[in-house]
Formats: sequence, structure tokens, C-alpha cells
Amino acid sequence: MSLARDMMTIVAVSAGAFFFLAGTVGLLRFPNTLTRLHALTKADNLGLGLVVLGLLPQAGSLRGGLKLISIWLLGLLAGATVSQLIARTARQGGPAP
Amino acid sequence: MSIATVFEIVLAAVVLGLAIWTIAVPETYSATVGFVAYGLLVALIWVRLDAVDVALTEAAIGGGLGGVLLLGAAARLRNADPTAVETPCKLVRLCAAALSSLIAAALVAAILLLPDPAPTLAPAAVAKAWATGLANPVTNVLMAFRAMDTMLEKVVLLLAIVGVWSLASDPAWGGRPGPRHEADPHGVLAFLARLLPSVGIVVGIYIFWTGADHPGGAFQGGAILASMWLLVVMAGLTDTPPVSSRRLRFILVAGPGLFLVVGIGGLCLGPAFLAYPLALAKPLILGIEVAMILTIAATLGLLLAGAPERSEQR
Amino acid sequence: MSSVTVFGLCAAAAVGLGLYGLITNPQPLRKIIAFNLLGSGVFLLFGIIGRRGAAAGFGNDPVPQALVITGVVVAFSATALAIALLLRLFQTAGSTTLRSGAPTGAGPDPSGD
Amino acid sequence: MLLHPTALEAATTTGGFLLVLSIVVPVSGVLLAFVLGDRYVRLVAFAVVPLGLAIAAATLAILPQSDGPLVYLLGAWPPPLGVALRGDGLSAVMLATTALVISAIAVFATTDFCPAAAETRAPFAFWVLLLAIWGALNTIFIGGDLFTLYVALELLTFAAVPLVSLDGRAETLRAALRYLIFALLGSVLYLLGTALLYGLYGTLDIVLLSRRVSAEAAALVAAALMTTGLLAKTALFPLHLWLPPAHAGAPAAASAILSGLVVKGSFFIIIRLWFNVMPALPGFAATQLLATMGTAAIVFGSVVALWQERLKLLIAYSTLAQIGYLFLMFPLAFDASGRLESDEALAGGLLQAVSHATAKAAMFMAVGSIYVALGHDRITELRGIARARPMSLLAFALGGIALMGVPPSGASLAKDLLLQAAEESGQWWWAVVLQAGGMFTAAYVVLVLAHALAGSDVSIAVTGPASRNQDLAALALALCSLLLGLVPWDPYLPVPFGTAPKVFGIESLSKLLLPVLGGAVLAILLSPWPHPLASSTTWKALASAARPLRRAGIEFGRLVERSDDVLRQWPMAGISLLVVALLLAALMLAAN
Repeated sequence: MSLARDMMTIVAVSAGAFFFLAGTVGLLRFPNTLTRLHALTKADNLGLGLVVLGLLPQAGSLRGGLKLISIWLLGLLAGATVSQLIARTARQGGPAP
Repeated sequence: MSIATVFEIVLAAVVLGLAIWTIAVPETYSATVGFVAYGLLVALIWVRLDAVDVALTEAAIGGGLGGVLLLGAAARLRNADPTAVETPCKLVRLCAAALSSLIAAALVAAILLLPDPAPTLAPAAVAKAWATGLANPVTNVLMAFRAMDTMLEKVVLLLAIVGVWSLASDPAWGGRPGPRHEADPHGVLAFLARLLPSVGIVVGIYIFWTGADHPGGAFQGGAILASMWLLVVMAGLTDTPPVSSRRLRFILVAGPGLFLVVGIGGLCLGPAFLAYPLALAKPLILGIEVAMILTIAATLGLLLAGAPERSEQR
Repeated sequence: MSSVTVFGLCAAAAVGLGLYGLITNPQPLRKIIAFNLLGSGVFLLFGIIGRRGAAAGFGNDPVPQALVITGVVVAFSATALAIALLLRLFQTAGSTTLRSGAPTGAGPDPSGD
Repeated sequence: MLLHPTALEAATTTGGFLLVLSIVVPVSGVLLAFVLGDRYVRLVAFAVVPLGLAIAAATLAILPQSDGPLVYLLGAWPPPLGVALRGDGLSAVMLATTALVISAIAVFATTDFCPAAAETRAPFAFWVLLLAIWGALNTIFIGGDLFTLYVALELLTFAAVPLVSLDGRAETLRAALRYLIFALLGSVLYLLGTALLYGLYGTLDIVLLSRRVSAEAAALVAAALMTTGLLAKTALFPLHLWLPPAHAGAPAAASAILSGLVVKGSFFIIIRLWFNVMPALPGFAATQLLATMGTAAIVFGSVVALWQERLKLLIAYSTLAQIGYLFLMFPLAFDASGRLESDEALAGGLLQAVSHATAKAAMFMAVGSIYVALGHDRITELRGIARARPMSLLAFALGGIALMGVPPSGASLAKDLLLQAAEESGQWWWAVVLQAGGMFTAAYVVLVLAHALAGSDVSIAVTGPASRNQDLAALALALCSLLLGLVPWDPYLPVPFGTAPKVFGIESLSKLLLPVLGGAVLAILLSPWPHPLASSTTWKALASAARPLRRAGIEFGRLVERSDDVLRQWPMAGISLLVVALLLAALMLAAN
């Protein structure tokens, strides 16, 4: 049982790490602000979700699990808001794209 | 070498790398981004040093709001004249580098020469915690043992506001700080700016409330509230208040003002200035903190908004 | 190597880098960033000193922690004031140079006086 | 009456509440003025002024009756956990000086910063900041904890910087930004040293620290860093890049505060650090370094002052020279036991600070009135101002004479005390600098007066009538500085009996003539401007004889001015700062 849990953790966290990597590569390689933003938020939201999913079996209690999920939800909300703000600044001729 | 040590060394190396990048990179905007990342990682160091209160402060004020401030300035100064001509010559830079490294080396030596066992006030702070009834020793130091520093620092915040406002042009005095933000009232940003603050305000108040016994407090909570308010302003849902508003002025002095009133109460009725009577210590401290969190949130938000730009009357 | 040593080196290096940046970078905004870096190095030093003073069930002496929290807020207000000055200078003079003899009045003066 | 490590102060003393009040009253004023705004700001300030004066007077009255310094434990928490306020003789004198100067400035500024019916920017900021500076300075003078002093120091900087740029012109904004960033650098260095001291001794309380410090390498590094940071905030040469534009660009009332009071805040903390916290640590060589920098400041400040076209800049550079003069007390305080202990030197240095605070504030106010009258402050075009604005010029002259060290001024008593200390410790070279410093001061005062008093056939155009309260405020302060030597100082400062100056007699006449004549010669030799007497025939005969000398003097002046320009570049000033820090640390290490 514990082996299955550990396996799931390893698979999900590794997948999450891959998405983080992809997001970072996108951030560095994509040509302008909007596409970079796209790569970053898509990959990070998924990556964070997968990492949280992988850690859920390791959370000792229901309380701990709920905390983990709320981290993901807060991350989603904050990420969406910040990327909206950045995109707006970029469109209005903010930091050079 | 344990895993923890390896992690710490990697963390320190990344932080240092970011610090070097921040100083050395030619573009100002990149340097700013580097500094924001640096600030967030430094918060991790504070966690490793078992100073969660400071970690929260550093992340919220140092990294978060400070980052917003610097990024905003960098964006507005993008068209500033390239000052490359003023870059000092190589000899000067070499001298500065050598002398700075000497100072850093002297500092390293001083750190390694610090006495063992180190002097500490932790036992004294714990031994006297009964006087306030709060379990978080950092809050005790801030609000009771060194309350004078905390009160004066609130006045520093107020003076920063006065200083920033004094930079307004004369016709704009009394007006609203910062540019007016327009956004589609039915757009995604407006939606998020309605949704996120409801969560953020709860988190901010929780961090403030838990500060009595656990890491957290008025500074950290106030910084979160300030960022929520700014988000609503940036989404165009509300506007910054005019600086002549009496209510705003009152909120800005509420924290230090209540601190002073309680302090003078102690001077007249109790044992000493800023001494809390035993039975009332906890409610008094919490009362001051409630006033302080309002003041801090408003002050931090207005410091980010800048000088008054739009006149009310004209 | 204990965490105190590792982060102690880090703090000293941040101080050195901050000093170097503050002296050699001509743009005021970069100086302000360097000041923040310098400040964060000093605060880290407080953190290390507090960590060394871990006692009575606390992993970090609360007094230096309180000093750092006060210091961080003061440094933030300093940054805010400096940036407000810098933006106003840019608005008024059209340039951000700090050189004493620099020509002024390139930009329009919106102060109305 | 001074803080001594042996004096135990585990409890609040009677009268200690005065210390709390001297902080609380101005701070409450800041908060009230901020909330009320509108035309009430000035009203609040004028309510605080008499209260503050009364508190300072009460402190002066109560201190001699107490058998040690006044002590107040904030929150009744004893150090090291809590914070104590302590008021000794030095604190009381500085509190009184500050109250006096601030009151005079408040009177002077009533017309310049008159709030209108609707709130306007400059008066609002000025009055709030004035009260804030008062609160910050009082905290510095009585704070018993190095971190509280740090917060007070930042309070002072935050209040001073916006005053510089009150008029919103690009030059003053630039000056304010330079000032702010350099001052922040200074305070970070101070904080760095504070951190090390806490790590070494587990307390930041001044008295507790003084009992615990020993000559450890880390403590010496901390002392060097803190001293350097404070020197940067005090603008001791060569760390003065921010001072001339900031002090010369601010409105007259603000310049008076900045030059008279603000630089004394960080100077006072240096005194606390060296005399109270670690009197045995600095060693002979480090004190010599400080005084050498002071000497350089006197030479550079005075010579560059003689080269200024504008009166306000001249006075700003004079402040630079006078700051240098203050640092001559450090080597003279060094006694045979290897500690900073000489009472004469300490009293002399502090008296010099008090005299400069009053005299310089008066001079800046007087120049402010002259500027308003003429619409400019070019020194060579002052001719005729003596008739148009006699009171302003009189205030300027009296302030200048007080600064030269003519009896019975405070500066003269200070000079006597310092000379005595120099004689006792056998450091004759500082006696030479002390005498030369007086002559340099006389040089630029004489130069200005010569231009202002030069006979003129055409009457000059002035705008508006003279403001009576402005002239009175400036005159009162100048007179105050001129008569400081007659004050009985011994309850507060360790002034040895019998040093009160004799106002009349051969000796005092020589004290008057020596600096004035020396100053006149220096002014003629070093000033590049055409002399107001240059047209008279006797002068021409004399001038032809002295021409080679004068040419050499002007070459020297040009050299000094050029090097001053170089040193005021940002990278150079930064490098000087690091060099000073490292030198101080090395000298202290070598001495221990």
C-alpha cells in the first residue's frame, strides 16, 4: 500500500517538475511577453497541481491534505491575477516585450 | 554532509548568483526582476534560520511590495537617458571592487570571531512573557519590550508618506495619488479583483490574528491587505482617496496615535510610559495592533501609489 | 559547515556586492536596488546572530528578529521615498543623472510655479 | 552629570518623565498637524513650541538636583530586554539648544510658510517636518539604546530630505536624492555595526555595552563601520558630496534647520559611541585620523567657500569647515590612560556644536532675508545691502563673529577649552589648527562683510519691506551664540572653574584682532573675486607688492576647488567612504 502511494507521489511530482521545466524553458526562449506569460502560467499551474497531487498521499491527515489543496487554489488565483496585470501592462506599452 | 546542509549551500549559491546578476546585469529592468527573485529566495533563508516572522515580513514587504515598487519605477524610467557615459572608469571600478571585498572579508572574519556560546535574550523574553499574555516572543518584543522602537517606526512610515506627498506639484495638492486605472468592468481582471481580495483579506486578518501566539502579526497582515487594496485599484474598481481626505489622514495616524494614547495612559495612571497593566495587557496590545494593521495597510498602499497627481477641485 | 556559516558568508557577500553596486552604478534606480541588497545582507547578519542565540525552546533569538522586522519596514519606506524622488526628478528634469553640474530644464516643468 | 559606566540606573529617576515628554510632545504634534491639516498645521506647531521650550527648561532645572543622569525605563522594562532613556548634561544642553533654534526657526518661518485657507503643499510639509525633526533629535539626545538611535536617525533623515526639495526644482530634487541615498548608505553601515555588537554582547544598551565591551577584533570592526556610517551622515570631509547642494538649495528656514541642527544628530551619536560606549577602544591613531579629516575639512571648506559666487553656497561650505572643527575634540580628549576622557575636550567640542547650531541657523536666516530683498545672493553684488537691510546684515555679522571665536562667544570658550586640552596632552599641532580654523572662519565672514559694507553711490533696488519677526529671530539666535560664553555651564558640562572668558582687556582684544586680521589676509590672498577696495590707490600700491603671493594663493585655491569637485563625484565619495572605514578599523586593530 505504502509502495503504491510512494509510486504515485514519484510519478506525479516528476510530471510536475517536467511542467515546471517546460514553463521555465518557455519563459527563457519565447519571443515576447504574452507568449512567455502563456508558457509560464499554463505550465506552472499544471506543475503545481501535479506536485500537490503527488504530495496528497503523503499528507498525514485530512487537514494537511486540505491545506495542500488550498495552496494550489491560492496559487491559481494569484497566478491568474498577476498574469492579467502583466499582460495589461505589456499591451499598454509597459516593459519592452 | 546532511541533505539539509546541501540544500542550504545550494540555496545560498542561488541567492548569491541572483545578487551578482542584480548588480552586474546591464539592463535596469532585468536587475529589478533579479532583485525580486532574490527577495523571495531570501525569505526561504529566513525559514531555514527558524525566523518565520521575519520570513513572512521579508516575503510580503521586502520581496512582494518592494518588488512591485521597483518594477513600477523601472517601467516608468524605461525612457530615461542611457547613462552609460557616466559609468566610472575601470580603475575606479576595480578600486571599489577591491575595497568592497575587503569590507566583506572583514565582516566574515567578525562573524567567525563571534563568541561561543552566543549571548541571547531569548530566555529573558520567555521569562517575562507573562506580562503580556501573548505566546509569540517576537510580538512581545515588538509590542512590549521595545514598544518605543515600534512606535517611532510608525512615525517613520508617516514621514515617508509626508515626504512622498510633498513631491506633488502645487496644483495637484489634495488630489488623488497615482494614475487612474481603467479596466473593462466585466473583464477577467475585474472578476479576479473581486474574487481574490475576499480570500486575501481573510488570509491577511488571519496572519495578523495568529501573530499573538504564532508567527505573523500586523506588519505581515497589513502588507497583504495593502496588496489586495492595490489590486482593486489597479482593476479600476475603485480609486485612491484624495490626500486631503480627513478620514484617510485619520487612518494613517491611527496606529501611532493609539500607541501614544496608551503610552501616555501608562505614564499618567500606570507604572510607566508604554507599560500595560497586567489585566489589560493583551486587549490593549491587540487594540493597538488593530489600529496598526489599518495604518500599515493604508500607508504601504499609498507609498506604492506615489505622490498626488490628479487634482480634485481643478 | 553549519547553516550559520553558510548564510554568514552569504550575508557578507551581499553586503560587499551592495556596496560595490551602490558606488559604481550610475543610475539612481540601480543604486536603490543595491541599497536594498546591502540592507538585506545586514538583516541576514541579524538573522545569523539570532540563530546563534537560539535558546529557551526558540530556534532564533526574538530580539534580533524584532529589530529586523522594524528594519525591513524602515528600508521599505526609504525605498518608496527614494523612488518617489527619482520619478519626480525624471518628470521635472527629463533625466535621472545625479551629477551635480548636470544641465536641467530639458523637460517641461509641470509644477506650475 | 555625564553618563558613567559605574553609575547604576536600574530604575527610573525622579524627573525622568521629562525625557518621555520631550519625545512625546513633538511626536504628538506631528500626528495632530498631519490629521488637522489646513491652516491648523502652523497652529499646532506654535502650540508645541512653548511646551517644548518648557520641557527643555525643566530638564535643565531638574538635572543639577539629581545626583546622576535622569533615567526613564520605557514600559518599566529594564535593559537589556527593555529600552531606557537617559539624560545627562550633554543631553540637557543639546535638548535646550534644539528647542531654542527650532523656536527661532518657527518664528522666522511664520511668513514664508503661511498656510492659506485651503491647504497648500509647502506649509503643510514644512511644519509637519519641523516637528518631526524636533522629535527625532530629542530621541537621539536621550536614547539609551543603539537601535532606538538608529530608528531616530532614520526619522531625522526622512524628515530632512523632503525639506531640501520643498520648492520642487530639478536641482533641489537631485540634491535631495543624493542626500537620501548617501544617508541611507550611512545608516546601513551603522546598523551593520549594531548587529555585530548585539552578536558580541547580547545588548544594545549604551551603559550595559560600556561595561561589557573589550578590545575584540569584531567589536573594533563594528566600531569602525558605525563611525563611518555616522561620518557619512555628518558630512565630514571627504564624505560631504551631498551637503553643499542640499544645504544651499533648500528654502532659508529649512537650510537653517539642516545646517544648524540635523548634522548635529549623527555627530552626537559619534560622541556617545566614542565617549560613552567604548572610551578605551579607539586608540590614539584613530582619533588622529578623525582630526586629520577635520583639518582637511577646515581647509577645503573654507577655501572653497571663498571661491563661491553665491552667499548660500558660501555658508554651506562654511558648515563643512565647521563640521571639521568639531572633530578636533577627539584626539584632544585622549588622555594618558589611553581612554577618551578629557573633560575639557568633551565640553569644548559640545560647546562648539552648540555655538555653531545657533550661529549658523542665524546666518542662514539672515541670508534668506537678503535673498528675498535682492532676488539673488551673488556676493559681489551685495554692495548697498547694509543700508537696505541693516538688521539682516547685522544678524549675519554677529553670527559670523560668534563663529570666529571672539569673546564672549560660545565658540571662544570652546576654543579656550580645546586649546587647554591640547596643551595638557602635548598635542601642539592641533592648537595650530584650532587657531588657523578661527582665521579661516574670519576670512569668509570678512569677505562677505567687505562686499556688503563697501560704499555705494547708487541705492540698490530691494523688493518689499523687511520682515520684523524674521530679523528678530535671526538676531536673537546670533546674539545667543555671541553670549554663550557667559552662561554658567558647570552644572551640565565639565567646564573647569575659571575658564569663563573675560570680555574686556588686552587679551580679549587680541583674541578679536588676531582672527580678523588673519582672516582678512587670507581672504585677500585666496579669494578670486575682485576686491571691493580694488579701485582705491593705496590698495593698488599694496596689491602690486603682494601680487606674486596672491597669484600663488589663487593657484592654491583653484587646486583645492578642483579636487573638491573630484571628491564630490559619487564613485570617489563612495571609495573614500570604504577607505575611511577600512583605515579606522586597521588603526583601531593596530592600537589594541
